[in-house]
Amino acid sequence: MSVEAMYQEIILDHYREKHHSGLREPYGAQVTHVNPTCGDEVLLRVQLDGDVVADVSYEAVGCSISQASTSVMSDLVIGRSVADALALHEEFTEMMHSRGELEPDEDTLEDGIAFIGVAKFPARVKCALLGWSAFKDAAAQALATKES
Amino acid sequence: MSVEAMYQEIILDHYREKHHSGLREPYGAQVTHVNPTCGDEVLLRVQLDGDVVADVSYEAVGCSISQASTSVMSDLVIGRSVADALALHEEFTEMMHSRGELEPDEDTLEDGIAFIGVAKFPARVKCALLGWSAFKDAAAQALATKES
Amino acid sequence: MSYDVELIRADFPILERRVGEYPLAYLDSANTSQKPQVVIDAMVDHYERHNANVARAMHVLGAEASAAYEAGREKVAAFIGADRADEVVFTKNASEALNLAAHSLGQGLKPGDEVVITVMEHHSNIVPWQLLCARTGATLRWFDITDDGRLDLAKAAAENLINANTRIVSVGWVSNVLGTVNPIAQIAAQAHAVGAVMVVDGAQAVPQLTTKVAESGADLVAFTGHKMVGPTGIGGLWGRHDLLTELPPFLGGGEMIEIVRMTGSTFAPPPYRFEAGTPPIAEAVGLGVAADYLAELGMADVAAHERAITAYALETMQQLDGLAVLGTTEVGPEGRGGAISFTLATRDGLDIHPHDVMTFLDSRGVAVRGGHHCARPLHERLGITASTRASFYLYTLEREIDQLVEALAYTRDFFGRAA
Amino acid sequence: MSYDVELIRADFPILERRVGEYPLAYLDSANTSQKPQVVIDAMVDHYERHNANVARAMHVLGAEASAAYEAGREKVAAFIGADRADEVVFTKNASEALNLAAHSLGQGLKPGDEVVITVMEHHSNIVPWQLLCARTGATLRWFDITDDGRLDLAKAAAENLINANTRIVSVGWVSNVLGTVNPIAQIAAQAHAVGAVMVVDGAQAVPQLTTKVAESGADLVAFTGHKMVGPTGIGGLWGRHDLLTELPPFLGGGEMIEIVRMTGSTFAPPPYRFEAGTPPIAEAVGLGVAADYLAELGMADVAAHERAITAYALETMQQLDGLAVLGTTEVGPEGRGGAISFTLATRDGLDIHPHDVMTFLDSRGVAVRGGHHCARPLHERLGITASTRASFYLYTLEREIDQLVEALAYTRDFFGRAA
Ligand SMILES: Cc1ncc(COP(=O)(O)O)c(C=O)c1O
Ligand SMILES: Cc1ncc(COP(=O)(O)O)c(C=O)c1O
Repeated sequence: MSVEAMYQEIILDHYREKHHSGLREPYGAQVTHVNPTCGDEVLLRVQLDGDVVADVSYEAVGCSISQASTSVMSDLVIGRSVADALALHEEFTEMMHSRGELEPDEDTLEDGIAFIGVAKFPARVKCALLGWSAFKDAAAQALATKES
Repeated sequence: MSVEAMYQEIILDHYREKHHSGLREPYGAQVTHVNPTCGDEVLLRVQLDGDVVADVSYEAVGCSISQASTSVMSDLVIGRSVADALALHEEFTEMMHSRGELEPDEDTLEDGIAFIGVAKFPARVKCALLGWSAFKDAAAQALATKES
Repeated sequence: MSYDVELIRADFPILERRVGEYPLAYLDSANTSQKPQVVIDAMVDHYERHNANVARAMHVLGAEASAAYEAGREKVAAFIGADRADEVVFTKNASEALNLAAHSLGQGLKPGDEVVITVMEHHSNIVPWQLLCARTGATLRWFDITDDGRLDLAKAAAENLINANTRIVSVGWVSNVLGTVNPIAQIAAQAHAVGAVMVVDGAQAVPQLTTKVAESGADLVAFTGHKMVGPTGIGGLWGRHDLLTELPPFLGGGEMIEIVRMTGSTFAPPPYRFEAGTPPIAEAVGLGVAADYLAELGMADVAAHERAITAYALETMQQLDGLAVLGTTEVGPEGRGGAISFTLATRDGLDIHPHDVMTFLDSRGVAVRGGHHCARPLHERLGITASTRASFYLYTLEREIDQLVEALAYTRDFFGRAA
Repeated sequence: MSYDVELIRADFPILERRVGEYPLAYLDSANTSQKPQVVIDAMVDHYERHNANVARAMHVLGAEASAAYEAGREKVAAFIGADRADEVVFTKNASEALNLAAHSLGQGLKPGDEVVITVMEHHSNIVPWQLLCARTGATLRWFDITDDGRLDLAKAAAENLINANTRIVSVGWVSNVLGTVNPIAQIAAQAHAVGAVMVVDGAQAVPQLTTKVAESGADLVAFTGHKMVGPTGIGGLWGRHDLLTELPPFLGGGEMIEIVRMTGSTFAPPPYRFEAGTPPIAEAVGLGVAADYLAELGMADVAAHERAITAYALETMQQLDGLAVLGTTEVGPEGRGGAISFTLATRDGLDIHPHDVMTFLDSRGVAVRGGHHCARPLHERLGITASTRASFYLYTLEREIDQLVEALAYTRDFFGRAA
């Protein structure tokens, strides 16, 4: 697989125009995740409404893969139940660790399937997972705060 | 050179019967020298009378080479002027660093020439020098105390 | 296939060396082990084809080097029986691992707190704790030993050695002098009962025993590459994941950070938090192959060989008049490892100093160690200043023991003749 | 013989590697350098014929290994221009050397005392001092930089940065990001005038410049083996002999002691006082050969080649629209070393992130580094989060620079097309 093919149009589009970017109020939890080897950082907020993800807002610096992936993630999880969103996180993570050998499900992952090519570049897998991990962490915290 | 030849009769005799061994009073200075890699230790005292080495007494643990060398040293320096004793230290040290290539002077070094064989065993040179270094150190300290 | 020492020796190029007219009998493996060709070759291949810095480099070579480095970690983790690879921190040797433990565990210590070690420890498991106690005002306390060289657990109990003030207990798994195998699980249970952390110096255990750190009772275990047929320049600290996660960093620098700001820094999760700077990359590759080499031989077989050769040595050596073995002479899984330290005297009772023994043995092709073996307090406890140590490993032959015993008899008689 | 890069490349087996259809252009030498065959061979010979522990072993192999280890020290000492071999302490890398400096120098620090570093430091010369200040309550202060990436000495003077409270000043000799060569002697004079100790991070200087530590003005200089064609797993701290003699130990363990007693221990003279445990023996052998290799090439010629290739790179790279070099673009002995960090944007102004640049370059055989290069405060100061770095060494060819520039143009245009 060529590097050109890995950088699908979808990824570059999301890089150029990040969806749901910027920090918004209110929020139930806020986390910072970092890829220490490269310095990519994301500050991410999650707001829940009952068990639905009402909003995800973020400020991120990093490569096109991490930025686009965060953008795609926000599209996918906003408006979904936390359970469904976390299931998507599972599915996306599994795809990224498949070394590109999994057949991703476009019905569930939508634009996320563009990252299947990235899964063939082990050095970049972490980039694609940064925003997703931050979301998982923040969602868990938001749930916990709610319950306590 | 064989290891058997290195262990000359003189060395073994001094090992079996260490001259001037034991700690005595009075003394002008006392030092402890250690060969940290092997644990050989010597606690050594020097007493000066004017600029003459009146006494050298010591308590030492260690191998036959270090013990015998300390014994030979005490024989050589007691009763000599500090300057002469330090000159002997110089001469002995030089011989030990010669890798056995120097022709030692029996008139000055006396029993000390038995250690020329040890000079061919780099790992053991430190052993032969332990007591001598302690003497040099203690003599310098005894001189300094006197003068101050 | 059964364990064939001659076949195994063919893997170790250095064992073909001769010392003058004698074949080399390398009986100093507790000091450092020799290296099989596969370990050397793996490092050569790494340098010739895959060398790059890890983690920070994401180009092809960087990805290869990073994968090789982490594969080394996984192999080592599997070999020592860790639950997860990220429980293994690479250090430069066992000493650094123990210093890391002392600094990170000891950061909050204060006067009144107690650290417990044993009188049979290697200096590397003594000095870091002495320095820690000097820094913090904590008190260092010691397990004594019995006359046959075992930890004196009864005396420790009587003295209430491990008590409510105990914060850290650090014990060697296998003594590098006496060969004693210490009851780690039992001591760990005592430590845990009072809320103390159990550190184990596994430098001599990991090479010889089937090690299952996760089941050992220990919280942290230090080990070193060069004693387990691996390269110099690498060692490790295994730690329970939840403990490592809590511990503050020790060395600061590249790779161990999360975010560095002028106002302060945050740190990466373990194991990276404890690996500042460029790690021993080629060495991790070599150590991984060393772990695989040992695993393929089978550690049960390696341990069985060690017991057999030690039993043979104890039996033949003790037939020598004038030779006295330090510590226990029972062999067995709970008995002793493969290091035999001893003193030697002439028939007329003259102690032959270990250096002199060593020099004579060396001239007859036998490599042993003489001195305090970095365990001076133990020697002081035994009332001697030094001993001679013969130590064996997976490549040791009975014929080498015979060569040792012959050389010892010759040495004794040479010094005896001088009487 | 004149300096013939093609001939020199034949010494480095890895440089023959290809990445897909492209020859490998390894432009990541500031991260780690490649190794000549002689260095690899020396370590193989050591393991296959001379391996033993040092100092503690006095048999034939032990004597050979000890002599080889100390010969490594002598070669390195000569190479860096030390007055005496025992001024060189072997560590595992430059980071450990800087941590050693921070712990040993910093033991007596207290609130009110100040430690001065610079905003362009590598994390390895930041975090140890942050941790030291956190331990002791001392204050960490920073040299700022000017817009062209040099230390802002005027601002420092105006702020009275180095003053009567200053205890330690630690500065990188050559920046691993900007390539800036810092005025060490001048800063050392200021430090010494107020009684402070001058520490220098020479990790990037020693491989590139003719280093004369004894004349540098520094009191301590850290360096690392893997960046100077030597192996991983070894670095060093040079120190003025009288200073080293005064400094307390850092890591405790075997080999660094004089007498270990249960009541307390005394320590060996330097360099041994600072080398706890089994040192990186084979690595010291390799590093000695690496130092000899560099000395034989001639460091003046190596430095001249570095300047020439850097000048060529600066010239050709700057012809690329959208590429902006960080820091100074003056080449010369006082100018800059051979690391060029830059940012890249498409013609319509989209920043192409260094990771994306790196991945594209990698696919075309060009190995560079993207990120903050362990210098996050510097990048923050420059108002960016990351950069791409190409770095050169004694084996770098102009054709590799051409390959880089072509790949950069291709990358820029690929991301531009997506507009
Ligand atoms: C300027 C500088 N200082 C320190 C270091 C740390 O060196 P090491 O990783 O070998 O400890 C590096 C290299 O990474 C460096 O470039
Ligand atoms: C029991 C024990 N602990 C610790 C060490 C230290 O290991 P290293 O020298 O590799 O740090 C050794 C070996 O010398 C040892 O035998």
